[in-house]
Amino acid sequence: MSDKDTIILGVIGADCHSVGNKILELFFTSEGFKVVNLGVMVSQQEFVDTAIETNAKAILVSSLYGHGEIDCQGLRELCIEKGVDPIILYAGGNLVVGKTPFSVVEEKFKKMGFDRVFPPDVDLKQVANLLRKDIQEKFGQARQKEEERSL
Amino acid sequence: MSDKDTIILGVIGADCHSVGNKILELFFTSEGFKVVNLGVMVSQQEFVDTAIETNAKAILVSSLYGHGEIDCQGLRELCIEKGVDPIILYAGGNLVVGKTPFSVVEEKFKKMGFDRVFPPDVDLKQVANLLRKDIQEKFGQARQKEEERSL
Amino acid sequence: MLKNEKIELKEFFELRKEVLQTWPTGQDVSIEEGMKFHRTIPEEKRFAWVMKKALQEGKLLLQPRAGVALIDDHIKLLRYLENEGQADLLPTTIDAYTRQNRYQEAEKGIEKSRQAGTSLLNGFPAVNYGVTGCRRVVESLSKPIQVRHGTPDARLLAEITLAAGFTSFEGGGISYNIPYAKRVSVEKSIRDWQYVDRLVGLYEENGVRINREPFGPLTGTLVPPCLSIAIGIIEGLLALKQGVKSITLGYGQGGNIIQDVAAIAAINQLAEEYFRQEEFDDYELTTVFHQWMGGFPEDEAKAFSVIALGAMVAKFSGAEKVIVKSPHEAMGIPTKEANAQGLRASRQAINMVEDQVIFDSEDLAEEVELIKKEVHCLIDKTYEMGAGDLALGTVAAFEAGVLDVPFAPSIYNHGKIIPMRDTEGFIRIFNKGNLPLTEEIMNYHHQRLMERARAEGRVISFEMVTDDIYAISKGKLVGRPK
Amino acid sequence: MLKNEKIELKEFFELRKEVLQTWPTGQDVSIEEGMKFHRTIPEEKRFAWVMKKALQEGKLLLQPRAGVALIDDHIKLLRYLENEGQADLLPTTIDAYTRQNRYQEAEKGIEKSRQAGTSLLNGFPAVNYGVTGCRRVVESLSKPIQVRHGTPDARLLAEITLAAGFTSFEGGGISYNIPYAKRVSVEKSIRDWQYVDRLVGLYEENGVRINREPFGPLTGTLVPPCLSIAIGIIEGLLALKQGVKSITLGYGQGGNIIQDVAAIAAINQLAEEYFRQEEFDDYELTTVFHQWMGGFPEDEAKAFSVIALGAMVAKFSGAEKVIVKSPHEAMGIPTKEANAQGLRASRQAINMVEDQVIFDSEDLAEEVELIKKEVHCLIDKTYEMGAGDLALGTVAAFEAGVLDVPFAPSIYNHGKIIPMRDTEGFIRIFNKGNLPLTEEIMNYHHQRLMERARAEGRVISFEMVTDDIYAISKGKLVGRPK
Ligand code: B12
Ligand code: B12
Repeated sequence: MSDKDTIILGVIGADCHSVGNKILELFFTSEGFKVVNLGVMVSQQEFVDTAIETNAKAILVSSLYGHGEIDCQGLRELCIEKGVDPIILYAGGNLVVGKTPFSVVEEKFKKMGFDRVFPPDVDLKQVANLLRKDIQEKFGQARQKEEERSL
Repeated sequence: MSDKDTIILGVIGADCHSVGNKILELFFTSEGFKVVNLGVMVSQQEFVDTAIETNAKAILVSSLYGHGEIDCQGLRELCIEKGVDPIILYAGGNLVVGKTPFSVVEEKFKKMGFDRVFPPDVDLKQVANLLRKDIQEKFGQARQKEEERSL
Repeated sequence: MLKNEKIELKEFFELRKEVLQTWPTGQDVSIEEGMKFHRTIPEEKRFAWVMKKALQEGKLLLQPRAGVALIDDHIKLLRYLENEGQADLLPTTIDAYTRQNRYQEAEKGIEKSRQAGTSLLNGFPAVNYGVTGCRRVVESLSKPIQVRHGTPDARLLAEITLAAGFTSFEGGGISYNIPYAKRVSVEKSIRDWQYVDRLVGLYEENGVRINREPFGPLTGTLVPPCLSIAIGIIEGLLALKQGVKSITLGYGQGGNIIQDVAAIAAINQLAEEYFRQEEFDDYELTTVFHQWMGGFPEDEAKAFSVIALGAMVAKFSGAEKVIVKSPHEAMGIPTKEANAQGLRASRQAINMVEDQVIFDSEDLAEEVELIKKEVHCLIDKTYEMGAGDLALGTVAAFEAGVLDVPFAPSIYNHGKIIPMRDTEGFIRIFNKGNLPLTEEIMNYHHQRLMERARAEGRVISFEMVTDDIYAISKGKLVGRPK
Repeated sequence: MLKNEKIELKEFFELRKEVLQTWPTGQDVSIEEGMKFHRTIPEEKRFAWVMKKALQEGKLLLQPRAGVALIDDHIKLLRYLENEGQADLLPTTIDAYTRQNRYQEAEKGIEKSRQAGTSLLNGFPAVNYGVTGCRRVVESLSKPIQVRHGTPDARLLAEITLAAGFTSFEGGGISYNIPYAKRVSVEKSIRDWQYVDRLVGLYEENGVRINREPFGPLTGTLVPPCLSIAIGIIEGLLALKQGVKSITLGYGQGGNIIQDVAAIAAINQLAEEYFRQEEFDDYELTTVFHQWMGGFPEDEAKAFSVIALGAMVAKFSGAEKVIVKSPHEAMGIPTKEANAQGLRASRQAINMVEDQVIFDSEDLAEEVELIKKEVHCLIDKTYEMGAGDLALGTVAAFEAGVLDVPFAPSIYNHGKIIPMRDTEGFIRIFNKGNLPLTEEIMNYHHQRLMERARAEGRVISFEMVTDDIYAISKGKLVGRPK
């Protein structure tokens, strides 16, 4: 594979939790992705603009502080509006206010248009594998062509 | 009041928990009862025999170790059979196996013929007051006569 | 007559015939078959081996208490504790009828439990299930498993459970009588435990090592360390005499951290001293720390803190094993979930402190020396009273109140000593009854108790003891006046 | 220009006009009316008074965090914590939109919460509710109540909540910027916090004492004690300059018991030293210990142990206040029940150790000295960089990386230093970035870290840091390789 897949990381809204974000950057870089990390307090606009600029395959949104539900609404719509669809959208962290059964959280965020949703204690290795699989599935055609060219 | 009311204490069955029993003896003595303490591992027979001997007004059965449900069955019937009814029967401690809503425990033991049932963290002061009240109600007649005599 | 001597095999087998007749399942016990089975047990499932490994590696192993009436439920329970609870060692706690050899009532308990679909017994009635039933338990699990009970006469229980493949057996002639029984003489229970130890010795002589664990906490209530330790060492010596080689001495958390850490240090030093003095030298000695054995707070959040602190102190003490409580403790036999919660909370606390070196302070050395002096007084006098024979000495010592366990139910125990906490929460002795403690020692205890009395502005009284008994369950260590 | 000088009243009132215009509720704020109200507040409901009393009596007070979107629910929540939780001190935690002065979004959050019938905000939007709403909160409770937030520009929040009758205000120009914001310059946040402190000074000059509490834990993640302490003392000095008199310096539990106890001792000694050096002498200094501020275990049983150990160490440290976590910490804002559980577990742990004297060991003195040396390096250099002016010095220090908070989100922070645990769990510094620590100090840190590397058979690497960050939530203190 000649090019690494670009993915975007960031903590959405007014959220300042920076520790997990730094770890995610380290991790996905070590997993072979090209990571564009927007850090904390990232607006939907910033996510989408960066996706356009970098031709990213996925946006991994973090929300830890509880306002995820409010902050993430409309992100998928904005992606569609700006023409970066079908981009992969993942969400992870403490996505809602208060201890909530994960299935409830998952449903909420899937309804909002996220492809996958993860709890804070998710095994990151597994996420990387899913991400590779999802990229393969959604962008496989394009990918294959690229790979053929590079042969 | 010339005579102190006699009450019987004991831990029923094969139960060896002696600490609470020692405290109950100290407490009810200090509250002005004449306490006959049978200690631990007391059989139903022993309780009833002692009630006959001492002309006791109440039996306070403790059970801590979980077999209370098995050990206490039939005590009221034995009292009736041996003619010590209407004697007051109280039960207290960790009366059944496992953490159980107290209301469930209470119902079980009331069905068995106990007048009152207490959880382990009961305020003993309150028990003493209830006991005085119950004695007054059940044995009031007799009591009043005694008191008149002593005037 | 009672004597601290190894029981002759001939005598042992005569006794054995009677023992096996006390309940039908006794007929199925074969020591040979048992040994054969033991030889197939892998090392990691053998209690003695795992304890020794913990000692060598400086590890603290976690063990819960657990036992229910029905065999399948019991296996499910232990599996849960093994998996969800990550217990290192498993128990089988025996019900209270079996402990009193009331197998008929245990049978009734099994019946009623079957009908109710839930356990109405407070433990597993191993005798009623016999070797076959117990073997099923052993074979269903992958961690070492111990019989935990409280049985003055545990001969049949030992025969059955050891033949079934249990690799450790708790108890002793003092520690499973005085706190657990009312009318069993010390002479009788020591004799019956000599039998148990001789049985373990027999397995040992045939290459099967069974771990033995005297019950350290006694009544679990304000037990001064010297008493618990003296009794543990005496039971250890009696067991060694019968051929036991793997011994775990126990201690129940008292609540003052320094005293608790000092107690485990003192156990190790004193046991080595007395064991070697009697010329034993090929034993394996380990220690077990029991989380708070007195009344617990009813509130689960508070109970968790009692558990966490107990686990932490166990680790500081350097013990090889900790017996874990559950957040249901004050209320009743824990569900398997609550039991596993106790294990997980303990594990977390232990792991958070295991790399930390907190104790080498002077306070500790002082307290260790005090405990050692006290234990010397108690054990040396016990030897003296038996004219050198520890079994006889022990009987005489209880008779004279030279050994005396506070708050115990046994009529063979004086119950004269009055322990209470000093102002830092150390358990001290106010009234020594007939304990042979020196004036110097008692002066020290009284001085520390006077400090408390002054601090609380009240005279030393029995009320302090009552307050202390309730203290932890009411969220304090020292029972101060309101 | 920024300067560490008391803001002139004229300048203050000019600034104030602007501040009050930033949101409609600003119009209702009257400092006079606020002072009048404060004078009616009884002593036991005044933060400064209660903290001082705790100091005098050697008591440790418990305070939870709590805040929800709707005012009636917020009152219900705090009442529950006061009653069921037996909190000594109450909080009002502010939501994250308000912290960023995004009052419009907070308004939306209130709306949506009303619709949902549950709080969709992570705190109480005090600005949106204005003085009247906040006053209702204050009047509904009987314990002292503090504003806890994380707001770089908290001027309007302070105006409103202080006038409403809150008696304590958390934060500072560094500690509420660097860990909480991304693009706010240190110069701006210090200036805005000088305003807050000047406001508190104004109340003080009029006989109303407001307690101020710099936020000690910073990012809550492997923060070396010297950094947290240096920043706390700098914020304390900046506050004193504006007329603040009641100061509570904070520290977040690091995990090693000795280091944690030493840190609180060092705070007290160092603060006295620097405060007096700047010729302040009529302040009231107290300390607050935060239970573990990093990632928690998800399992509630394990979380309870983290809470219990934190509470215990808080007590050992001699702090006057402990901020309490809940068993829900890893999962989300706690329910009121979970929050009260955290309080009750903490209370139990504290009460069980409060009479015990554990620390006077040498390790402690050594660690206190080390921390003091480090803090001297940091603060003295900061003074130097500001040519004696601490406000200017602080800005320059962050610019140069002389002050540097690990894992912080702010672009005004270097983020170069690499902390990690040594083999006993002390937080040490592997890469000092531009911290002005002496070679001697760094040699010591490296030596301790080498011990760990050897013990783990691996070279010192960033992996260790990641392992350490996850450690507590995975049930360990030191992040060892598997
Ligand atoms: C100390 C203790 C022991 C000691 C007892 C020493 C002794 N000889 O006394 C030892 C270690 C020996 C022991 C053994 C066992 N114990 Co135990 N023990 C405890 C413990 C920790 C404290 C008991 C205590 O002394 N409390 C302090 C006193 C002051 O309180 P109290 O006993 O509750 O008594 C007060 C009240 O209950 C009330 N009260 C009692 N009776 C009555 C009666 C009336 C009428 C009234 C009004 C009030 C009242 O007033 C008393 C004074 O305040 C409790 C758990 C707990 N409470 O934390 C378990 C507990 C009682 N034990 C229990 C069990 C099961 C056992 C064993 C069977 C072993 C096992 N399977 O784990 C054996 C019993 C063997 C036997 N034959 O009885 C269970 C009972 C379970 C249940 N009911 O579901 C408990 C609840 C622990 C648990 N959660 O598993 N135990
Ligand atoms: C440290 C901390 C802080 C520090 C943060 C410092 C900093 N700048 O980073 C401070 C003290 C400043 C802080 C502040 C606040 N915090 Co905070 N904080 C925490 C805490 C204790 C640990 C977070 C952490 O660093 N964990 C370690 C890292 C490695 O884990 P992580 O952040 O969870 O990230 C991992 C996973 O979530 C996952 N992940 C994250 N994103 C994504 C995305 C994808 C796609 C995937 C696959 C995975 C993934 O992978 C990451 C790496 O392993 C948590 C509780 C906890 N977890 O124990 C609360 C917590 C996150 N905070 C919380 C809150 C509410 C706040 C505040 C609003 C204050 C308040 N009301 O209490 C403010 C926020 C202000 C703001 N503007 O954001 C709440 C959120 C509540 C909720 N969701 O219901 C929590 C859960 C605590 C609680 N139970 O109340 N906090």
